[in-house]
Amino acid sequence: MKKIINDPSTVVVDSLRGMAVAHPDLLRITYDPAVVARANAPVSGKVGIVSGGGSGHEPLHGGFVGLGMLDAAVPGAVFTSPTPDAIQAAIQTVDAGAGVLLLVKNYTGDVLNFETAAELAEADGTTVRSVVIDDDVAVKDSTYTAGRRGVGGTVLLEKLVGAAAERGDDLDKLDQLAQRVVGTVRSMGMALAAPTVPHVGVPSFDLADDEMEVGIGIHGEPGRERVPLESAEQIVTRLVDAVVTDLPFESGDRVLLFTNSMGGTPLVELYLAHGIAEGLLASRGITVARRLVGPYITSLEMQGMSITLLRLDDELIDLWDAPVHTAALRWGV
Amino acid sequence: MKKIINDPSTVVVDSLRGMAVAHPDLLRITYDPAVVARANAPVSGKVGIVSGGGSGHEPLHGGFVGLGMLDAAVPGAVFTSPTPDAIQAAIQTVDAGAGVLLLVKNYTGDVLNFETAAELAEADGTTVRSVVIDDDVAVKDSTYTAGRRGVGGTVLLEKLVGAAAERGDDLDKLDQLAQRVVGTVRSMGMALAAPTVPHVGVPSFDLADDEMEVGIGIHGEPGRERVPLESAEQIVTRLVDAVVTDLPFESGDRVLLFTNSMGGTPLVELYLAHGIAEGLLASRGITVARRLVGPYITSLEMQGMSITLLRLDDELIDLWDAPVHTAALRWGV
Amino acid sequence: MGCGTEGVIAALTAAADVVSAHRDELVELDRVIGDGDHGENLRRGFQTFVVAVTRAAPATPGAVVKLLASTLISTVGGAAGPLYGTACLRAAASIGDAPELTPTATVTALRAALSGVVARGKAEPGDKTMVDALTPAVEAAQKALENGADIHGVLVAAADAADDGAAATIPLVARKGRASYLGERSAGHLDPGARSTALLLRALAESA
Amino acid sequence: MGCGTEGVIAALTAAADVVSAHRDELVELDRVIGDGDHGENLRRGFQTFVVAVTRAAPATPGAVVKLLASTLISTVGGAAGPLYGTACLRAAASIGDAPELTPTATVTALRAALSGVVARGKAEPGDKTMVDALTPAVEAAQKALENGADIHGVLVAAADAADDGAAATIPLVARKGRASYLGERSAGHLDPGARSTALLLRALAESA
Ligand SMILES: Nc1ncnc2c1ncn2[C@@H]1O[C@H](COP(=O)(O)OP(=O)(O)O)[C@@H](O)[C@H]1O
Ligand SMILES: Nc1ncnc2c1ncn2[C@@H]1O[C@H](COP(=O)(O)OP(=O)(O)O)[C@@H](O)[C@H]1O
Ligand SMILES: [Mg+2]
Ligand SMILES: [Mg+2]
Ligand SMILES: [Mg+2]
Ligand SMILES: [Mg+2]
Repeated sequence: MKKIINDPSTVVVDSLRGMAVAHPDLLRITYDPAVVARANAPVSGKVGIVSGGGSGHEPLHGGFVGLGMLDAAVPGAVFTSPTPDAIQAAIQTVDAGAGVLLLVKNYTGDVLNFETAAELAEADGTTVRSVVIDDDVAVKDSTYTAGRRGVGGTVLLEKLVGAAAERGDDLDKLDQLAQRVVGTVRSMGMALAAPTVPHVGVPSFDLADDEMEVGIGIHGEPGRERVPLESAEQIVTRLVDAVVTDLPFESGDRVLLFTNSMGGTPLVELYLAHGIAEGLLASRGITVARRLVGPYITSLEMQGMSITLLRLDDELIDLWDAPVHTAALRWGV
Repeated sequence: MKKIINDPSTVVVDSLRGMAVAHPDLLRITYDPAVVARANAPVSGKVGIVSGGGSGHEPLHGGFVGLGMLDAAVPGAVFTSPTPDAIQAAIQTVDAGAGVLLLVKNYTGDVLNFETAAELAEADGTTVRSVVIDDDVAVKDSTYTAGRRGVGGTVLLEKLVGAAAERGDDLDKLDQLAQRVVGTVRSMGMALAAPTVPHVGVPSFDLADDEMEVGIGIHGEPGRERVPLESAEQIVTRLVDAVVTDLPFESGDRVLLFTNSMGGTPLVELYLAHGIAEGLLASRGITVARRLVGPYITSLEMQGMSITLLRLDDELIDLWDAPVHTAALRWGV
Repeated sequence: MGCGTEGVIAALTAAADVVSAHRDELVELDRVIGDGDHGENLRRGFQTFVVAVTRAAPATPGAVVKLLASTLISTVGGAAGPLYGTACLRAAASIGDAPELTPTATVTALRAALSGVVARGKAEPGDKTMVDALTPAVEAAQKALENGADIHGVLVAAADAADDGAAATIPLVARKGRASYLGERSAGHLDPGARSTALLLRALAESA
Repeated sequence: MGCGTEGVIAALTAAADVVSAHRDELVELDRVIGDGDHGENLRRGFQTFVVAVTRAAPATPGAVVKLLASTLISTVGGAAGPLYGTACLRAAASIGDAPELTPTATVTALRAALSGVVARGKAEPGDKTMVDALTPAVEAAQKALENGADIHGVLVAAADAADDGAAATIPLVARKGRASYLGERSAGHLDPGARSTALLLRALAESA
């Protein structure tokens, strides 16, 4: 295993310490329990927005803490959802009396731990709501299964809900907005090479030089299928078709196109893929009104990409364009 | 070779097309010759700032085109400096009559091609100045050799000179500022794994699982030495010591610390390394007044990192904090 | 002949050792159809418990199990943390503040643990989860009890049934947990949580 | 017996074919002590020339070489582009608008090419660059000329000397170009630019 680390068992805390000194004006970070909070939390009168999950997806979630996005992020161990006490600590840190909204990616561990934390916080008298995001179309949904995973759509959800909270929306409105976003965002990912989890030491899956994984998640779990390596044109077409036909997105729709790197895929390839995706959407009569291109929700150093589409309306566009100041996303301020 | 591309011979143009659709309001991109220009170039009354070099270092240079940074970037083939005609086209595109400053990384190919382009442009009546940056302390400098490479310092140079040009400094002042920055910035890099150049198809160098390259450049050339794999603490200490003792940076100095990923090293490792670097500088009495952490000057998907230090004064801090709006760096606007 | 506080602490400490000894095996099982953290997370949780129990020195078997529950919930994370945590919470509640565990109380505690896992995780037998090890374990323990077995006998029956139940997850296509994302590709692999459940019951049986 | 416009075009077209044939070899040499683009860049430049020369149909040997110069400068990039480009520019200037290349004019053109490379790159013999192939080539061509050789003889002498000069770069530690960044590690490898120079001269000799 080749990584710039000291000890696999302290990677998350060691990394958080670096993040804390890198963004002293922006973040206030505690380590036991691990919570990345806005330096000025709690923001009086404002609903607190909290998300979190296993580490290894940076900049998600800690990189999205700040004005116009999250009030706090709760980083678990690598690929391990955080524990209820840490989540509860985050809730307390951001609670300004207006309630707290939890944005939870749909994984059994995340759902159960956030659920427990919410119960504990409610018992302490904090009003808590939870919205679960499950935008991964690679996983067939069903009430009998764990359901779809929360992936790329999470980044957009955090930005949009964060902006609405910043403008003063109350907990009910934010809860409704979050559910509306979840209902209109879809994603699909693929990988060329597996990541290596520090405490595991070997790649999460083994892939031949002429193979790729399609329908991959962000935890190094294998995808839905393993197929022969394809050209960028073929890869992006696979992803866009799967995403578009699922919601479905239709001719005339205005969308936000998020072309995401899983970590190890460099910008030169990502822009290339993004261009192909815009062409495919144009040919379907879908208007790309906003874009995000870069490594925003990753799986350690995994080589691969994902495509996320969000159907936009005027309100969502305003919320997307609203000022944001976080370590990973910043504009308008 | 595993990459999300269509054809190794068209990677650069294919990627530029994606960049163009991703940033329609920000950039105006031509393909033959390849030039990435500010959408509103030339900016009347303003000195044009142009940089460029081989592709494969994204977001450098095209990702730094925009308000408060570059007016144009000239992307060559992967790891190949652009040709004089492309550079000349960029100069013409940004020339508003106030002259054009070329920021050139110190590689034989870049220096020769920019030199020729400058001659051609001067012949066309454009006033052109060139400043060569050579901040890589891994390479021993000497008048008998090609000299030091231009690496991480280039990003900081482009931001600072771009900000000064935006505030209206004339060509002479910008030339002097650029030389001052070059004189006070130093960098050193290392790699855990080699990148693969698309038209080559195999890794640029072969490294055992327990080895790393120290004193690496950004073109996949091997480093100064190959040593056994080390801990983050040891790696960062190597880099910081080499950089600090070279200038040298001394107790009492205020610096900008730029912790850069070579592309394949994820943020979780990069922040970890950044934290170590800040600790080492603090113990030397050096004050980190500004920071930049992320993949800003890369070598395709190479796993590795570099440390860049710039000695700051009040003017440089103002220029660093000045608004910037590019694809890769944005704040204050 | 029942089992007092000391005995319960000894049994759970033995279980902690077994988890550490099988940490890599559980990581590897989870790497193949999950995300590779099951062994590391359980190891961290049980080792924290070993330290905590000596410091807190709980007075009753129920208090010991309750301490294990809160420790697992606050240190394991992932899916297994809340699931095993809730299981222990329910088990502790069923034990109450009795000074000793009887064979009957042991079976009741196992049943309570299963109800906790199902209440949290909503998994049914055949979903390829720890439920596939715990469900047959509870039934076997009940049968053993009816045949007059002592605590050791009850737990051995549970452990044997859990081993079979875990092995039976291999051909299954996962419907719950991370392995469910693999669809058909999850078949042919042993479920890590079912394996850890079997390992834990075996450790308890051997030290009872 | 000299060499006219047709002959020069034929010779340079043959050189273009040789570059394409050795593209991978040059890429590999440059991968080891450089950045792996030398073969690809030269191939691109010479292939563009082959197309351009048929379209432009230059009238004199000098015009042909001048077209090669501008094509290399505008399509090769890197260090080799300006270096080979300037070499050809100087060679073209020395040839002027003579209708035919004589043996003497050929040697003068080679000398001019060398002066162009040195003027741009400031490399000295022993720096492990194309200069280490071109310098002995010019000297050998001069000697051959003095011994009454024709163009073919002059170029064969140059190519032979360039081969030796290129081979002699292997033990050298690079002081110029990208290989210089490797310091001592650059020793033990053939310099790609010296190799391409030797290949080009051999191609010219064989078609002269
Ligand atoms: N809904 C559920 N009900 C019961 N057990 C479950 C459920 N989901 C997952 N599990 C169990 O948890 C195990 C995985 O635990 P762990 O790796 O710690 O969680 P995570 O998947 O969050 O990494 C699975 O092998 C399975 O036995
Ligand atoms: N200063 C110089 N003078 C003469 N030749 C040089 C000089 N620098 C480099 N070269 C030649 O250029 C060759 C490399 O060419 P190329 O790979 O195209 O350039 P780059 O290093 O920019 O990728 C080297 O092998 C060397 O022979
Ligand atoms: Mg997990
Ligand atoms: Mg090059
Ligand atoms: Mg797991
Ligand atoms: Mg080269």
